[in-house]
Amino acid sequence: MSAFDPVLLFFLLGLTAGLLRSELRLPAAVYELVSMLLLLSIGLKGGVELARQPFGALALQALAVMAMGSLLPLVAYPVLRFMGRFPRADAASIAAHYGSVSVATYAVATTYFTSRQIEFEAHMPFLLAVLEIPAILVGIVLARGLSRDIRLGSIAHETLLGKGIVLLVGGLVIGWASGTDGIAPMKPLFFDLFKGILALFLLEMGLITAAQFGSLRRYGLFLVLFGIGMPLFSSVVGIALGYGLGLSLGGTAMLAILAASASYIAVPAAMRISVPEANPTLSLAASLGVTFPFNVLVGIPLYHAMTVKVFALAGG
Amino acid sequence: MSAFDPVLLFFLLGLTAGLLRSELRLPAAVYELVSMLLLLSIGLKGGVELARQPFGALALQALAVMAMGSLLPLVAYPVLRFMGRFPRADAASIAAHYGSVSVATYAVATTYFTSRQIEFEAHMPFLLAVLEIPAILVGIVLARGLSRDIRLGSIAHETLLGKGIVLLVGGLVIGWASGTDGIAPMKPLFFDLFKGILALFLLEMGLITAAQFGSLRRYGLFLVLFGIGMPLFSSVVGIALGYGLGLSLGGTAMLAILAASASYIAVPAAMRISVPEANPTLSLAASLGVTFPFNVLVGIPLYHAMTVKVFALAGG
Amino acid sequence: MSAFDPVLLFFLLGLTAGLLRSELRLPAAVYELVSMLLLLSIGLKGGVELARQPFGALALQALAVMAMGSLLPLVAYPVLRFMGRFPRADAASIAAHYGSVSVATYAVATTYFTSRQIEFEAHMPFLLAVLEIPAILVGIVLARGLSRDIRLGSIAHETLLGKGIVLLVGGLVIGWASGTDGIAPMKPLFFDLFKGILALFLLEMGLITAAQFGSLRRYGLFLVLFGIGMPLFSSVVGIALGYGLGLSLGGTAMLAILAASASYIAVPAAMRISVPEANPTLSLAASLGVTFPFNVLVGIPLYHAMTVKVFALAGG
Amino acid sequence: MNSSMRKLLTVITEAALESVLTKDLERLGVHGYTVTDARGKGSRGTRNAAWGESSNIRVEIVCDATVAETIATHLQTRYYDNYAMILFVSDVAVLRPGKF
Amino acid sequence: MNSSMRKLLTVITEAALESVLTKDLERLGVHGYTVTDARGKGSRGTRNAAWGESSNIRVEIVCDATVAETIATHLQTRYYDNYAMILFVSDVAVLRPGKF
Amino acid sequence: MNSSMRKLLTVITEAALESVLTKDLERLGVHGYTVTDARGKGSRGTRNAAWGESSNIRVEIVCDATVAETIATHLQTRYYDNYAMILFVSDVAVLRPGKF
Ligand SMILES: Nc1ncnc2c1ncn2[C@@H]1O[C@H](COP(=O)(O)O)[C@@H](O)[C@H]1O
Ligand SMILES: Nc1ncnc2c1ncn2[C@@H]1O[C@H](COP(=O)(O)O)[C@@H](O)[C@H]1O
Ligand SMILES: Nc1ncnc2c1ncn2[C@@H]1O[C@H](COP(=O)(O)O)[C@@H](O)[C@H]1O
Ligand code: NA
Ligand code: NA
Ligand code: NA
Repeated sequence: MSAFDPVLLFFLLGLTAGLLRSELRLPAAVYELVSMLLLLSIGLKGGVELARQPFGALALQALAVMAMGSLLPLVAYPVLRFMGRFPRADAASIAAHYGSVSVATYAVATTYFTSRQIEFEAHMPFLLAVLEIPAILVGIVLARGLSRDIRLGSIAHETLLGKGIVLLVGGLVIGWASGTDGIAPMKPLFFDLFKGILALFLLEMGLITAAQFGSLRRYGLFLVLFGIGMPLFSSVVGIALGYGLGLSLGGTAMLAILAASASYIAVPAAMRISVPEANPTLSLAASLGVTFPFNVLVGIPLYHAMTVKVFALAGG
Repeated sequence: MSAFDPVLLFFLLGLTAGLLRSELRLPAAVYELVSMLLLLSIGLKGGVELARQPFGALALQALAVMAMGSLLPLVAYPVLRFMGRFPRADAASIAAHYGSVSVATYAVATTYFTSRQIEFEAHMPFLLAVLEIPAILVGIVLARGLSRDIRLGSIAHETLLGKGIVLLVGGLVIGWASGTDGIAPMKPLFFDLFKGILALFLLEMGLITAAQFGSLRRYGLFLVLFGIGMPLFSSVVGIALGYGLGLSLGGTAMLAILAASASYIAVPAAMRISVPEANPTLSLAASLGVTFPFNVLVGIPLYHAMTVKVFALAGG
Repeated sequence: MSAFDPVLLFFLLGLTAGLLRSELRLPAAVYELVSMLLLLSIGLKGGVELARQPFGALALQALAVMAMGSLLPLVAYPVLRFMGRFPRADAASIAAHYGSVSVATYAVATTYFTSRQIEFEAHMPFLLAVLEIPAILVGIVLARGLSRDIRLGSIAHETLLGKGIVLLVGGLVIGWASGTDGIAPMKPLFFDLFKGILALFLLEMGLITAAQFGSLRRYGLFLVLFGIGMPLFSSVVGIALGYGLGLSLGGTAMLAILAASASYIAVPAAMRISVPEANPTLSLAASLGVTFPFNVLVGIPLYHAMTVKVFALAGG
Repeated sequence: MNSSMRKLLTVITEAALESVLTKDLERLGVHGYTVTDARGKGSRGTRNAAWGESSNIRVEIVCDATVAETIATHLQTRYYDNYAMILFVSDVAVLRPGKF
Repeated sequence: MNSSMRKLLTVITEAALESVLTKDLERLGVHGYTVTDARGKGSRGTRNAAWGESSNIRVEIVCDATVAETIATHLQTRYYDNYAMILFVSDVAVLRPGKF
Repeated sequence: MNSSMRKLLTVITEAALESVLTKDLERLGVHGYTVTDARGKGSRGTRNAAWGESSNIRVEIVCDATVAETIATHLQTRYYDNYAMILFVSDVAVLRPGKF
């Protein structure tokens, strides 16, 4: 058996095919179907769990996680602006990407944890959803400043109705309302096929990642360093928060992974409209070209190992 | 567990997303794939059963059901024309929609019945197929009159070769020819995934339904009343016929549901070509905007309850 | 249970619908998804096996099979050129189609063998991949001659990066690297759904085949005779080679089927670019309009029976 | 390049009309046509292609002025009242005028 | 056919702009528009539609010269600097000029 | 708006040609192009896009008259005899002529 989980081999297959300029590609409609299925199954799985959680604990975790999502961009911004010498809009936009999350990274993490029987709070998808938005608003404020009227309300509204959130939250609600038995008849599509669907998705992710390397070469070393350094920092924040919230070891590692992951769907879409002067290829080169591969290939095991260390030290 | 079957929650999710103007939508290709899978699995399931049925009984049921499909539009037409004051073409077109059937409604009904262990004649899909066409021809005659040559033959031919019928009938034939064992290896795709696929389909149905509400507001109250009143009436006819044909309680309730359901695929397509002066948004507003949600949310349990009553009274 | 395997009934359904000019068709995106899934599952299945094979044996088989793939077009060409009176480019292009392979035919064969518990070397997909390319190069040389520089290298490169090869070989490598246990979690998508997916694929193949009949009528009898005669000849070569390589009875029959099958994806694409003056409708009419249906409906059982005979004679 | 002028007739209408429309075109003697899928908005409301019923097609025909006129008149009399449809004509230069 | 001349304004830009763009168009008083999906290459690099982010749309508006000018100016001032976008205008003959 | 005239060259051909064609275009010095998927019918029969082999693409290039001519000649000599292909040219007004 290979060093990598097979789904990662699909990512590498896509990456290789892309770099070799193969004509392989998933039709847009298939890519959408596959991401819809991933979002729904993640949501449903998490929703079933939600019912079992005390509301108080959930609210507290949600608030804490939102705070983290707003804080991380505030850390990333100055680094990008002053060390990276990026224009204000670009720095703000990239920062927003790193404050938000990547569902694909979470999906890979779940298969990593499951195959190693690492337990984690099953309502994580709820925190995943909660973590998606705040960074976007912070990013816009960083770009525009609070002074000028920027209708954060309508932007939040726009973003909340984005495809990704609707499916993730919709899945959470349906899972929560239906419970395990209610969901059972849909298990074959949403749960049994999960890993195969994820493999297809990662195949396309590999192709998309390969397409980013060109721009990476153009924008140079700093972006690469940032794309690796930032998630490392975020993962530490995530571990601290998870530990502080009293999450399990697995839950803490998972929160570290969420913190370390960078958005490439919700945030780019929002930034394109709200901060148009930001160059979208920059943020995607960093988040898709560097951080995503780093996280799925190296980060996930690493953040987990770090968490184990922390719990060991703390434990005794 | 929630009041609604989870698949209906997907419908409500789509409906909500649509009303909130979310950008969520199934790619056209995915919508087609999903409907193809539903039609094929319904057909296959029914076909396997057909082999077991005596030809005589089937022929009788088919004829009776065709008669019902031709009669219902004749009832709907005057109501629409004289009470609703609709132009002739519109009245005829809407009437045709209500004489035909909705496969999606049938699919929801099967999950409702299955989850409650309500038995019904497994060859129902055969009657479903039979019920699809007659109303179309009646509708065209109502709009054009018999006088003028309207090549009903070629129209029937056209309609019989429509995507929906070909897949449904094709599934019936393949199921009939292959039998349970022959179909077995295809079970994972066509049967195990059924409920998940139906959930995706209903998600899109919700979005489409939401899009109808606008036109509903325009065309006003009568259409809403008709969209609820007509299925109620049809369900009674369906129960009477089912009982008359000596179907089981479940089969009778299912026939009532078929009678009450209104087409939104085969009929609109046929009407658009054969009765072009009929306004398609009218019929879709009624059949998708009112009748479909009413049937899946309220009608199915209601018609079943009515059937139970009838069988109780008749029984004793 | 019917004379035909149910998946073939889907082919016949598509064929009938196509000949009756039904509007039924798989959306292009769905057709692509379905073929991707077939290629990946065939590759994965074969790859898992590869690990178990001694490299030496594999290399030998690969070379022998490549030789066959290069030889068959050399036999087909003169027949087409001098008996069929086809222009040089057309003769070369058609010949190339018959030297290469059809994945769909292989997929149907596996279901045929499996349902009859006929064992065959599980690394066949490896030979399938190996067999795809050589005929293309031979065909180009036949059309252009070796004299003029035709950059066979870049052509091979182009072809090796074609969608089909990348997915098939990618699947092989991933399967080889992951092993049975590694693949297991993806089994529901790639293996359990296989036969259902194949059914959808054959439905579309039926529609495409029907579309070829028109051109067949135009190009007349010779193409039909060639489309049946050539695979018969190739199957004999395949049996001889399989027997010579010491493959099992099933493996030998499978090699005969590969030899007899004609490409309709990799080769047409390559020829269109490298031998543009060849009329693509000719080759597709033969390979899709005649040989594919002949092979899946008649050839597979026939070639298997022939192999049984040979093994019986040889055996005793 | 020795080019000569032709008309490019563009028709945007309901996808449901594709088969009848192309049959008409062939009857009216065009040498070819091109169809692309589209969505849009007009006097008959939004047609967002969310599903078959509500999607548009965009049909282009390169032909000479007379054929263009015949087609335009035919479509106008036959479909304009009952279907979502617009058409417009522009001048294009083509090579191998024989083809059109 | 008694036709009269209008302008056909074609805009090719990022798919991400579709909803805002069509809102703008309606505000600027067009009677309709048609959208098709596209991919392409320009000064902002290749947009191969491999996924949402990188796909284009092709928007056509038939309108009179004044509206065409208003739209062109609006798009140029509002979007040209920050978005992949080109636009071009041609003359077309339409029937029922009232529609446009 | 201060606009200036350019040529809009539209090529409709087999999807199989997309990559070679766009390579050619870049070599011939165009600043950009737009591709949409299409189906249709012509002298080489119906291409209904039922599957890859039989689908068309519609390529648009906005450029000056000279480049348009170069491309047209190149395509005609290189592809016309062996591929399903038509092309036509029309006049368009563009803003920021520098782009094209
Ligand atoms: N002014 C316009 N410019 C471009 N396309 C239009 C225009 N008006 C209508 N269309 C297209 O033509 C279709 C039918 O138009 P209508 O019959 O006005 O609803 C619409 O769905 C649009 O796609
Ligand atoms: N010269 C051109 N001809 C045709 N389409 C073009 C041209 N230049 C740009 N485009 C299209 O317009 C989009 C945006 O252009 P740009 O802003 O230059 O990147 C490109 O992705 C192409 O689809
Ligand atoms: N007169 C025409 N008008 C519009 N499109 C055409 C015309 N002729 C051919 N085409 C398109 O160009 C493609 C190739 O044409 P041909 O080489 O004539 O087969 C066809 O498949 C059509 O999509
Ligand atoms: Na993050
Ligand atoms: Na009905
Ligand atoms: Na062969």
